[in-house]
Amino acid sequence: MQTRAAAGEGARRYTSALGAMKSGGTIIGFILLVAVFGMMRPEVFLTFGNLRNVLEQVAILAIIASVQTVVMVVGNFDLSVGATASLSGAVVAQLLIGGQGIAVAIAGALVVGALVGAVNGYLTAYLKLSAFVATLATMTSVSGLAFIVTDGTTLFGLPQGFMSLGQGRWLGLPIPIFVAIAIAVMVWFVLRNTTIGRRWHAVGGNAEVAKLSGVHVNRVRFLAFVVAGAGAALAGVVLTSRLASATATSGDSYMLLAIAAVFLGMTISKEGTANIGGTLIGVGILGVLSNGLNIIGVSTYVQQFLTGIIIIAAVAFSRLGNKGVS
Amino acid sequence: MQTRAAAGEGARRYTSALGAMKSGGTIIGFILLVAVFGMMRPEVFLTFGNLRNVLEQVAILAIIASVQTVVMVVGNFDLSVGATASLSGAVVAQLLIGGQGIAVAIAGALVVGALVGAVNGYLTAYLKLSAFVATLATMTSVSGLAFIVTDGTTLFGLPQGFMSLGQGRWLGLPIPIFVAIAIAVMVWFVLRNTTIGRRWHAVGGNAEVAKLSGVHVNRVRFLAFVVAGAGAALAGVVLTSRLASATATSGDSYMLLAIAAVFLGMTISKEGTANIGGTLIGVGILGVLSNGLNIIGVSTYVQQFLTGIIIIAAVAFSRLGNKGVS
Amino acid sequence: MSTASQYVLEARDISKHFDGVFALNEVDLQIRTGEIHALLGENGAGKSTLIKVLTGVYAPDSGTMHLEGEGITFKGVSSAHKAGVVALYQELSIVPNVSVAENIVLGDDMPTRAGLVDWKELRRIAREQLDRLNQGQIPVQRMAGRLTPVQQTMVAVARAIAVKAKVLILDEPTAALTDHEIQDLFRVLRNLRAEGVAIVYVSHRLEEVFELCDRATIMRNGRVMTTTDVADTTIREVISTMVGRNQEDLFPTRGIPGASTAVEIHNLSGQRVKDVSLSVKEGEVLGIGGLAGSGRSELLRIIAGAQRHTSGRIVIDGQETNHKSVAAALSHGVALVPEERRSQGVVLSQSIGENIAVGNLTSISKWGLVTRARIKSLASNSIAELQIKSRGPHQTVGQLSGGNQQKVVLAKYLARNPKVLLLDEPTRGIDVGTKSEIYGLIRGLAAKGAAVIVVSSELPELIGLADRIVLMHEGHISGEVSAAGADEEQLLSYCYGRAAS
Amino acid sequence: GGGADASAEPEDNGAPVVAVFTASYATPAVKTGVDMFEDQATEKGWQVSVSDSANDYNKLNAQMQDAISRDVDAIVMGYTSQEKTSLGVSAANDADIPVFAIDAGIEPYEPYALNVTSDNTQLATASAQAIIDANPDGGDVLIVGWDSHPGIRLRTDVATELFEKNGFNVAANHQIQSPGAAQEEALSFVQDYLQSHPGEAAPVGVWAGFDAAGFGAVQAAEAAGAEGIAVASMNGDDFAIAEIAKGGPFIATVLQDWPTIIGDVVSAMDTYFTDGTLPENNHIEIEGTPITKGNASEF
Ligand SMILES: Nc1ncnc2c1ncn2[C@@H]1O[C@H](COP(=O)(O)OP(=O)(O)OP(=O)(O)O)[C@@H](O)[C@H]1O
Ligand SMILES: Nc1ncnc2c1ncn2[C@@H]1O[C@H](COP(=O)(O)OP(=O)(O)OP(=O)(O)O)[C@@H](O)[C@H]1O
Ligand SMILES: [Mg+2]
Ligand SMILES: [Mg+2]
Repeated sequence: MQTRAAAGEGARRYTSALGAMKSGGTIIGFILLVAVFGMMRPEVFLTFGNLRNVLEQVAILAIIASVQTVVMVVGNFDLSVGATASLSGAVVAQLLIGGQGIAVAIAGALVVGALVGAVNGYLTAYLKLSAFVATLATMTSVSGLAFIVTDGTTLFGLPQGFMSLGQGRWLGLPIPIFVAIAIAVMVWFVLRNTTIGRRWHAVGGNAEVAKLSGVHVNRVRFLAFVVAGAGAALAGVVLTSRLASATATSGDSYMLLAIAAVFLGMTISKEGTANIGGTLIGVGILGVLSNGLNIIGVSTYVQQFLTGIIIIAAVAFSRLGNKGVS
Repeated sequence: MQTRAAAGEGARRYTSALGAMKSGGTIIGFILLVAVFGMMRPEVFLTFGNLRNVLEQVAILAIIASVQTVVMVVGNFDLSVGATASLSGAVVAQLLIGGQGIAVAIAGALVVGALVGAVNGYLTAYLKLSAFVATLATMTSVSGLAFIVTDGTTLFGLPQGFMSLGQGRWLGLPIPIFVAIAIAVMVWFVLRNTTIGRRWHAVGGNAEVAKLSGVHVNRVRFLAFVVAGAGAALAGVVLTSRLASATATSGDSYMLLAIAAVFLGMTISKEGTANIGGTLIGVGILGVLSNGLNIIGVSTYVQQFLTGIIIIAAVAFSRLGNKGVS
Repeated sequence: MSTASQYVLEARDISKHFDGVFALNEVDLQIRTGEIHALLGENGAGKSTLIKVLTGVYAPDSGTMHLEGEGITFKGVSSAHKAGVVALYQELSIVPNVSVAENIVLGDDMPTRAGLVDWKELRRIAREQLDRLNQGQIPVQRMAGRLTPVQQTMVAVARAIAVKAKVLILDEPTAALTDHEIQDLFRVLRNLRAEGVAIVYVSHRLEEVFELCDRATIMRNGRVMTTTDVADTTIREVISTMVGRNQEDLFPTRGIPGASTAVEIHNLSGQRVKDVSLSVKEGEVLGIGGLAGSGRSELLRIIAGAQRHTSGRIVIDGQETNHKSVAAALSHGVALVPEERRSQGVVLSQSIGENIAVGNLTSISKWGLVTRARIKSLASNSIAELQIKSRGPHQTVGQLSGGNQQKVVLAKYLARNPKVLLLDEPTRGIDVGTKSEIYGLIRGLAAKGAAVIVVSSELPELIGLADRIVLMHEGHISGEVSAAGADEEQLLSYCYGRAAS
Repeated sequence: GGGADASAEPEDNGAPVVAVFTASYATPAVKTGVDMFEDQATEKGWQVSVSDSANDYNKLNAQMQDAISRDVDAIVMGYTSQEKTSLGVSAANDADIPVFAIDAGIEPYEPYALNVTSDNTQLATASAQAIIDANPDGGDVLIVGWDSHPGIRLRTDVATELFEKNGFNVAANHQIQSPGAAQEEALSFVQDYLQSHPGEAAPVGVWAGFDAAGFGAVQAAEAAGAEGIAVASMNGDDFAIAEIAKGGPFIATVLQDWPTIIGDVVSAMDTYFTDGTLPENNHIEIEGTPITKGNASEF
């Protein structure tokens, strides 16, 4: 009995070490990426200035990916986050140009984002539309609204005070980095330590069981979309402040990137579920990749080609060992 | 007893009629759409010439959406179809410009598409990467390749013989329509009446069950992606022929549209699964929507706004009655 | 008490139909405080549907409900919870990606402090509930998805008993449990009864019902046939009320195994299987017993090609087959009816016809083509042969009752006429009548020359059905006996890894 | 190709370090211009790096700040939008690094040391005039534009005004939604328009803000067999010139004079590197060359 138990323990330790390596494959991929770029151009890549630069570049993506994580924890995804960021950025600019105070303008933009989220939530949670169709459709409409709000032009000439949100610095670091950190920490905390956070997990894990255990599944799912909408709106506001201008499409490209970041991060958790730590690693991979390829001076088209290959490599790394199993 | 049985019968007829209406909601949405546009501009919208235009405009989307249906039947989706269409379109153009014969050039493009599909299939089926990450990454790489192949320019000056594929007519109708019909019928037939089709369905329904029933799940899934790649390549070739030119991005916008069409079509089947009939209705909705809004002369931005709203309305229609139930 | 009603929960004239077919037809049910009330009936009789109506999952088409004399309608599970009516639903398990503790307290009653989850209190509650079930060894912080299936079921039970219920409803809680856990569960249920909780209990294991319950309501075809004191009736009587006729012998007569060996296994090892050797003759039925986790399922999966082995040989019909996939095993005539029907056996969203066809594509296709007509005729045959209660081959499997889903799984594999048939818990959740039919089918197949291996956790089933029984313990074969006249205690001691004393 | 070494450290050999930023290298015209600049600058012995941010202006601004902190000698904005780069450009001003611009903004912009841009007014006037000249009796014209691009929006405004002044009616103004598929989108739009306005109601011309959209309109007109529709656009892309040479509905484009534009920027930078002086006038607009059937064969 004694020996058997010990062997069992040993086996367990062995498998969990292997498991950790496998599930940590994406993290290792990330570290490798940093190491390779660091080796190729140590004097540039591994400097404080460049680190700051990478963080600055990914801050807005990190905000959107964090709230996308919430939606993906409940088992859906939201294609409208990019368009919502664009619309909210346009709304805040238009309100400021119209003479509203900064607080009012920002609040207005966040409300618009939350409303878009509420529409997504209503369609998905209550009308049971597939999240893909629902959020793709709102994406289209919201993007149309952004064009209407901007009249297709670039809005600019915003008050200086507003710009400090996106352009100011604190402790030598750009403010958007702190905003991103704050949002990520908040999402992490809420997902982990609040009842709504735990219910988001439960609904994503098995909505049927959650419902039959007395969880208000629809309400819980609805709320996740509202959070995503409001978060995307905040990202849009920061972006507008940073660029000191707004267009109808400025946030659009974040949609696919945000989902990609969450998916990359999902390979980190053993259960393969969305988690904020993984998402940030995912954001990091995307950011380091574009920064690093730029720094080693790969031409744009080849860069794009390599980006796909490297992402696959980073993720496949975590799977190759698994291949035989399932 | 007699009366009760009769009542039961009545109830059955009633509910199944309601059921049909619900699951047919998207079809009804489509018919309503046609009816509304028809009423607004009967002298234009409901003419043979306009019908032909709509069909011509959606032909390429229909091809891509048909093969996307196959991937979605097995429970995945393929984000790279648009980029694959772009790349194959560029490849066929470059081969033709390089002096290859038409058949060789087309075959080359199809092989490129099938290869991209094989990469997707390998990553998803054998390495078990999430289809989203894998196909997003190949999309990025493939798009990079398309830029490399075109060197970022517009390729043109293709031989006249090649152009007949996209611009020629037969029985008064543009050839792409026939290509689309052929592909859709083929996909329909294969999905319905062949062993591989049944296996695609089984894998999509529950891969574990399929495996335990003796299905080679990996091989079956792999094949679905290869079909999607080759089909997207064919669409890219037709597109290049129709436009008499190729750029690195000409097919990109089809990706989201194709997935949207399949999702729209899924609301038609009772089980909520991808099906070719539904996909074609989905394609029809998207096509009629853009044509109809163009014809009644709605301005571009409002058009975009309305597109989202109408898609939601068309799908929500099939759900509203269901609301109370689950 | 303002009301004279002696019943805590009373349902009257409840009807519910799906797509025009009545699942419940003017059903009456009365539950007293402090009783354990059995709800019995064949597969598809309407038990689970009734439970879902009682707890607000389904709205009934007609009928009324009274709780402690007050008329009441539930608008969903949480309103039933609030009123004190709680259920453990059939085959519903856990949320895999949250902790055991959260699984036990998931709904509105999750404890909070300053708006945040009160983890300490949450864990305390969870531990308390698990201790009641003698499951204190389950770590409450672990992800529930990492527990064994038995533990998962116990967590689900803990969730049901954690709510301070007036009426506690359990739909086949013991289907996936072994005797050990069943006795722990019964103890808890008896204690609750003593505290005045009313308990509704569904099971196809009638011995259990007679051991535990006070009264029983028996349903057939969506109607209540009778409600009776358990003490006033017999198993035989209950069965005949359930199935509407007298039940002959549960087990068919044994046949005579053939001379040639159909399948041999030599020193097979793999995940949780250690050095197992056995052989089965044509026409023979071999039973395999053992405790949960003893490696029986893994052994069958290895033989069926669903799982790799690390060493050993598999010989079918005298030929070593080094098969590495289920497809290859099937081509050698080896078929496995898997253990978990919902995740391994059927595609719930597809029709009966599609489900049966996917296991038989080669035989119903020509040049890679299959027609709907052939699928339909294959399925119609199976429906007739196995008496699957359905509206025809086109009906979605998810709409069938649990037992009839199991018949669809069987049909899929039986249609291949396998030479070697492996069955993993084939009668889990199946009513007595159907059990008897399935035993008949198994014997019929053996009579035609097939070798059959049956894994079951019910020892009487092994004794009644098999020709020979081997017992497994921690991956090894710990004993072998001839089934006729085998003694349960002897088998049990082998299950615990002890040689028979 | 775009981008040798985006973050080259200033080296001691004294060669000026130039960082080029663009957000749209994937656009043919941009690629042509940026590559041309890179060639000429490298020839001068400057150390050039090109960064493309693929329309991510947030990233572009961060990259600019990074270049500034590495103290490059000059920054070149290639085809960017001046409203979206104020963060980076003003940081460059603060660091006394001059910002030269290629076609990066349609209005004079004080923070630039120099912006040499196409004369969008002239481009639009020349192409619209071609349609006006082809239709002395006036009529309906369609416009296919892309307002999100400030330059093209300006062209659209100019053309619209000119058409109206000459008695034409701008019957519809379609905005391109997916620039990557502009040709196909224009094709569908014009096809639908011709379907709903047959015969007498058909437009006499389609004016497109850039050649890809113009090409789509041409294909729609040809497919509909509609007679007498004149299409004009601008940029001078080679496929457009080839189409004009054929003598179909495509009657005119306007070739942007990249060699002059790039040449002006390079020589201003050369002057700055030699003696530190910046140009007096920081906003120069360069006219394009109208191309019609008559002169198409010369290009
Ligand atoms: N969602 C549904 N849609 C259609 N029919 C259903 C649905 N749920 C149950 N039914 C049908 O209602 C009848 C009763 O099923 P129910 O699940 O209540 O049986 P049961 O008595 O619990 O059987 P078992 O012992 O097998 O679990 C069956 O004929 C079943 O096919
Ligand atoms: N102690 C355990 N540790 C790990 N996995 C287990 C354990 N017990 C059961 N399992 C897994 O759960 C599955 C089903 O378990 P179930 O409760 O049906 O056990 P069983 O069939 O009695 O056991 P077995 O099939 O292992 O003899 C098995 O396939 C096995 O993989
Ligand atoms: Mg049941
Ligand atoms: Mg088992």
